Amino acid sequence: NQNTDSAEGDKPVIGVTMLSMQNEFIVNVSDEIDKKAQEAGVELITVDAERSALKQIEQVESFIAQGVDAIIMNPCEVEASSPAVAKAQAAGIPIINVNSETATKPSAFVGSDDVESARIAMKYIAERLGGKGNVIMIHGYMGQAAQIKREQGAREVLKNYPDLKLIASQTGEWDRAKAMSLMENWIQSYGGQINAVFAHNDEMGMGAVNALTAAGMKDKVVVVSVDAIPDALQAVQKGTLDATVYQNAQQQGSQAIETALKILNKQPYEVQVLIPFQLVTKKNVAQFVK
Amino acid sequence: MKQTLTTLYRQTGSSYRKRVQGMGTFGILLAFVVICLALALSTPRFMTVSNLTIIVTQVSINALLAFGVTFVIITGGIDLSLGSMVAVTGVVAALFAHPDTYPLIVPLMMALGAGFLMGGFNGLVITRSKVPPFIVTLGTMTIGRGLALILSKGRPVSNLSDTFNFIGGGQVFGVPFPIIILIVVFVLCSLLLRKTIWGRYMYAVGGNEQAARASGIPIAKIKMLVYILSGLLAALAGIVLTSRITTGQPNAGQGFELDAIAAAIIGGTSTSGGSGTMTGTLIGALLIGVISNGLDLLNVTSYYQQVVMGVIIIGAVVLDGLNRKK
Amino acid sequence: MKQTLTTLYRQTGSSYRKRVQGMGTFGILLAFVVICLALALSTPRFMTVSNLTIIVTQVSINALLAFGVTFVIITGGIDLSLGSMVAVTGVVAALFAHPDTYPLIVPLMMALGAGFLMGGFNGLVITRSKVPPFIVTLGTMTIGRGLALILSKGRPVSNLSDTFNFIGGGQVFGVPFPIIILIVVFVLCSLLLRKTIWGRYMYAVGGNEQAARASGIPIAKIKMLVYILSGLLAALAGIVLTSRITTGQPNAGQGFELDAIAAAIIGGTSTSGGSGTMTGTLIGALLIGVISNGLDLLNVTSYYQQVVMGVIIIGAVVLDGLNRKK
Amino acid sequence: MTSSKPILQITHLSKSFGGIKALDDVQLTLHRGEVLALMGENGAGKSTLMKILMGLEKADAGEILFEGEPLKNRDVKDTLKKGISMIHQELLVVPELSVADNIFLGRETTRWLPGWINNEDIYQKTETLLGTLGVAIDPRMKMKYLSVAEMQMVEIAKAISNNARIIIMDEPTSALSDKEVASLFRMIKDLKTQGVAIIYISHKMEEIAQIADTITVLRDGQYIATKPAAELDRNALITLMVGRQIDLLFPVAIGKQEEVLLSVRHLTQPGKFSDVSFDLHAGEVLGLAGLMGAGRTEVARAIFGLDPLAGGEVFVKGLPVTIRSPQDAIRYGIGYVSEDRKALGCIPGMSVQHTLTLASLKHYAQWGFIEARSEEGAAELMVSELRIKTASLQQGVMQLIGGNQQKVVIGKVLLARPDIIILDEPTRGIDIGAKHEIYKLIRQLTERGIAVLMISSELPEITGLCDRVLVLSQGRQTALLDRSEATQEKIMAHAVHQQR
Ligand SMILES: Nc1ncnc2c1ncn2[C@@H]1O[C@H](COP(=O)(O)OP(=O)(O)OP(=O)(O)O)[C@@H](O)[C@H]1O
Ligand SMILES: Nc1ncnc2c1ncn2[C@@H]1O[C@H](COP(=O)(O)OP(=O)(O)OP(=O)(O)O)[C@@H](O)[C@H]1O
Ligand SMILES: [Mg+2]
Ligand SMILES: [Mg+2]
Repeated sequence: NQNTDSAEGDKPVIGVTMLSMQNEFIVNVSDEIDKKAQEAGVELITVDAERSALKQIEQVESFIAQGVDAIIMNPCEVEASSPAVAKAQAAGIPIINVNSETATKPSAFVGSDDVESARIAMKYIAERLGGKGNVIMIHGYMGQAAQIKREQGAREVLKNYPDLKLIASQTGEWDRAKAMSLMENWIQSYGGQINAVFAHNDEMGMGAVNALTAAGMKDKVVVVSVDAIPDALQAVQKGTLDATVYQNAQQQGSQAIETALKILNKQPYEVQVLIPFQLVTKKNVAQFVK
Repeated sequence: MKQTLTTLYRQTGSSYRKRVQGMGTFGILLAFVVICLALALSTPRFMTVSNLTIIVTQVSINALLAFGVTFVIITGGIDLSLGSMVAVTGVVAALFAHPDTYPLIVPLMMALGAGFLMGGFNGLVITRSKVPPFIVTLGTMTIGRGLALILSKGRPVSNLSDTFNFIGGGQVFGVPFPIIILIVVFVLCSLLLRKTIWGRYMYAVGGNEQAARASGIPIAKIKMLVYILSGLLAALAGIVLTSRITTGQPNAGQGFELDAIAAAIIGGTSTSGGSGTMTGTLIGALLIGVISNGLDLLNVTSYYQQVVMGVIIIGAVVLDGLNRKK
Repeated sequence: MKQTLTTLYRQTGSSYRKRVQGMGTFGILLAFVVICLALALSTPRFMTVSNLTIIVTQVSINALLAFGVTFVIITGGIDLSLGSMVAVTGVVAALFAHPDTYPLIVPLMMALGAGFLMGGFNGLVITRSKVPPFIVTLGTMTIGRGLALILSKGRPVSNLSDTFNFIGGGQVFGVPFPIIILIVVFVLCSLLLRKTIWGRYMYAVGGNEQAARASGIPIAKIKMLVYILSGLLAALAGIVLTSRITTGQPNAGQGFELDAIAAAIIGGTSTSGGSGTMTGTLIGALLIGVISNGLDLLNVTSYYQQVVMGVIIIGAVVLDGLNRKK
Repeated sequence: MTSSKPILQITHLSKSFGGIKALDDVQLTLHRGEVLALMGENGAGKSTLMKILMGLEKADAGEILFEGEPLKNRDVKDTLKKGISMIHQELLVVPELSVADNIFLGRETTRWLPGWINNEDIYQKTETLLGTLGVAIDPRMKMKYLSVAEMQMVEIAKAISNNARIIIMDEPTSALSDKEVASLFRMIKDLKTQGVAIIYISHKMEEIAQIADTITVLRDGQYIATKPAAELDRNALITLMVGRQIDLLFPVAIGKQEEVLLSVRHLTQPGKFSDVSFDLHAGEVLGLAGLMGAGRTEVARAIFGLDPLAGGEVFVKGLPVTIRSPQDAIRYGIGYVSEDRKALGCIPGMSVQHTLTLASLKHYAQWGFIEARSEEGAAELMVSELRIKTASLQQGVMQLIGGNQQKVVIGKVLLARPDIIILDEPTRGIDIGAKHEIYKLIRQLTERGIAVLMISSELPEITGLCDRVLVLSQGRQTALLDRSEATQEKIMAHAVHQQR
């Protein structure tokens, strides 16, 4: 069925370009899109942009050339992925952004605001420390949209707590091993001064937890990260990770495909579907674990 | 006795010298054609004007870098800093390309200047010290990435003028502008390599540095030249990329160096230096582009795409090798 | 007749014994010591037992890969698939390392087996075809990444047994287990390279392949051997990494190949083959690790870290070169 | 001649490499139209002196006057421009470039745009140039497809095409056959009449006798003497070079034994040679003679398993064997010393000891582990047996000078304990003293019952040393001569036999 030509087949064809199929959260969104598309009898062409905005634009160009009926894009970058939106719109093909935004407004947006996730995480840290203490931040890959927005959110909150000091920050490149090494080195230089760690994603949060556990310091340091991947949820349940921020992959995936179908069927649809983040701590973790 | 020799001796048969020149790119061209045919038969969407145009546009950035690294590899060097140079020059161009600030020439010259400086730095360290090009350009790769982030303060530089964005996104008589840049640069690089003394000297330096030295060829100058060319072409790629994604991305271009080197080697440039052609490199870049496009068109699942991509690239070069042996 | 010959080949007492060997790594060792001293003077936290232990633990993965690629580079090859092999073998190990499923030996053997197969594939293609190692291993790099994603379905494989996690996280008499692995492997690799016929053959193959062939050395077997060794060491690195981060990550190990190659070259292994030592490579890996740790300790801003890192690496190798010239 | 002002005058020139004094207070005087032979053993410093003259190396002290003007602070390009060119001892060619490109490398003619090469002009000039030299090579052919002899002719053409006032020829004939040598000598005579001065370096005494006007001798980096060629006979010259008398050049043969160690029948490799058959007896030296390109090396390579055989049989000690690789050959007790020691003998970066033991490493190893004592012992034995002059066993093999390097390569083959040894041009480029030692060594080996197949382009060597001579011509076997009938004339007659 992969070879059915979009022009002649009566099934609608939707092109999907995802930020990175090496990221668990994105894979979950993509799986949900697949599942919902199958139920609705829609043909999907799913491609992986491998975190490159350029590649993403090229993929959208290719979708346009193939004459797909709609495009779902999980943008790599706010600005750099924008030309893809513009191109789709110029070609008269509806384009739905899922998970994150682009500067150029798409036909519809389904997702959450990354800045918000960091705000939630940092507020939790501030509360746990009573608004006073030393915080360390582990960044995602520098210059990427998610890193920039999560940093922005964290700094907004820090401004409200003058006694909460950011003593060090460094990139862990979204990677557990890198974050772990980074944390090990920080433990050497700051030792007991560290009160909390905010990591831009769970992978890095888990790396920090590993390093702190090995140094026997986990009890004294609060670690919070974003995404709520299964590993992180398990850690929250065990109490090693203090909190994570849940982003609803299922909702994002299913809403994206539903919005696309509504547009194709000329039904009314919401231009902005916001799916809220949720803080996951030991208290409420049970409802997220499957 | 000497006399008898001179009169009677004659040069023996010259059977082995049938190949005079220019057979080098034939094998990979064949592999390329085979792959194109296979794709054309598998999906009707492949052999359309619009799709082929898209492929060439997409290939242009990698091809520009591959041309630069072809010069470098011919002299026996390597340039791993290409990707970072793309990022730095792209950010520099973007910083000067906001609407209503400077005329178009300014961001272009600034980006090319940045590429010139980075390439010149590579060349200078390589010619002045005994440090292998691999390490020097690996160092520059890291330095460049840092510079791109410093210059952009870690954020994408957006809001670029329409004239600037035309470079990567515009069309002239229906032909995307990057394709025009690609063709012009290809012709210039080919001519430089094949028709000028500098091109000739590059082959000499990479083919036998001692022989080049004994012939009075300025080895250091030629090496400087190729790294600077590599820097300038990376700057051009950075400009096209930035204009195409309408943003200067400090994290752009990661891994571009490997793709570019792969294109050059697939196209027959030998890593040990002294041989290679721009035509080969262009075919190498097109080959990679066509495979990548074809796999998307055939809707091969992304994980399997990587497997198939790797297998086809190895297969194409094996085919090339078999063909050469005959 | 053999009798008369054996008299010719009889041993006599040793008279020549001048030590000219072992100067090769001196320069980079000096650079390494200088950097360590500079760091020790800049921050008191550097020269502590716990910090040095952490550095060596962190270095262990890169060092394991660098040992493997040192063998490969000595024979004149290159292995770009290291990072992908780390990912594949790590995922494979993780798949068999869930608690209460298989005994510890199973994930270990499966991972080493995967490394063996991938290295063997590299070796087979390289020895059977004319395709340059750069392209073959670049292809395997792509294929391996795809395989890791297919095997793990794109998701980290977590929930590993405590015995498995001991490999990367445990300690023996206060010494982290990765350090013990590092030391054992270093000693074995050194012995293999310096004391066995296979090590000698590797130098011969890389130094002059034609001469090695004429001396009756089985070139293809030696090349197979080095790529398989590289695969096995990558598997070991994959096991240590997976155990250290307690998950099998399909996207782990990206860019590891460049770090490993850098360590080998910084340590004096020549990219043109025929020279290099395991001690040099170890120092190269430690150098990179020390710089990275030092920059974190000094809390250098992340953008500048990259710039400083690049400058120091180039600088260290320049220093090495200056030292060698004298 | 001596009365005119010299075109070149070198005085008090010194040069050391690290601790080694390569040149110590050396002098040299050259006049217009003179052929000066620069003589000396391997490592005497001849090439170094010439490289300094070219500006490829810097002197530590001394002065060079070219037409009365001191040559200072210049690079190779300036030297070439001044009209001094050099044919280098080692072939310096760029394999991927064409013949014409190689000849005009660095001196390309341009047109239209700065740097734009005028290829037609270069090709045309090359064709004329090669024509006057009497070589038929396509100027457009890539250098890598040429035989070594052809490459050497191209290098000669390159030096001559510079309109040079002085041409340095550093062993220009090491890979040339007599035909090319003759045309080179004709060329030299032409150049002389045009007033060009030539510095000629060679280890071949016959050549020196033919063309040299004056002979300057160096020994161990020191200036020994300059004499008119006519005043020096062969023995006097050797005494100057070596510093002692060398008596009998070719040691006497003991005579072959009956046992046939190697016999080959109908060996064939299309395009290279066909139907080659011979027997090699224990204790004999069988010479393999022929012109350049006759296919001698190819026969040797095929027997040794370096190239595949298309047809024919090989028997070792009467048993049929199939040799697919050098490994097989070594196992059957065959050893091969290649004509190209750089390409096939030595491994750059390896020490003397490691090179010596490379082909026999398994003998010193247990479970793959090399026993250091036993390896070192073997290497030491070879160093003393073959009188290899080396600072230590750890000395790099590439740092050794000519004759000693060749001895190391022979030692490597010997340590694998072969019964049959194939020597391909074993004395190419090595000095008279070392040659003599290698001749003695060959005879020592045959006394031990080893069979030797020796390929040589130097006829005196073939007639002086061999028990029997097999002659190849264009890949076909044209004669098998006994020592008594093997005169130089007869061998040559068979070597050119069948030529169309
Ligand atoms: N680049 C170098 N580094 C160190 N030593 C050198 C170098 N070049 C030459 N030598 C040494 O200088 C001495 C003179 O060498 P040179 O090549 O000039 O001798 P030659 O007379 O040309 O010998 P041959 O007849 O073998 O060509 C030798 O001992 C040689 O090992
Ligand atoms: N690189 C090459 N490729 C193909 N054929 C070659 C090559 N070099 C030489 N030949 C051919 O192979 C044949 C034998 O060459 P070669 O000169 O080695 O013979 P030879 O008898 O061993 O001479 P010598 O030992 O004096 O060099 C000739 O016909 C020659 O033209
Ligand atoms: Mg010499
Ligand atoms: Mg020969």
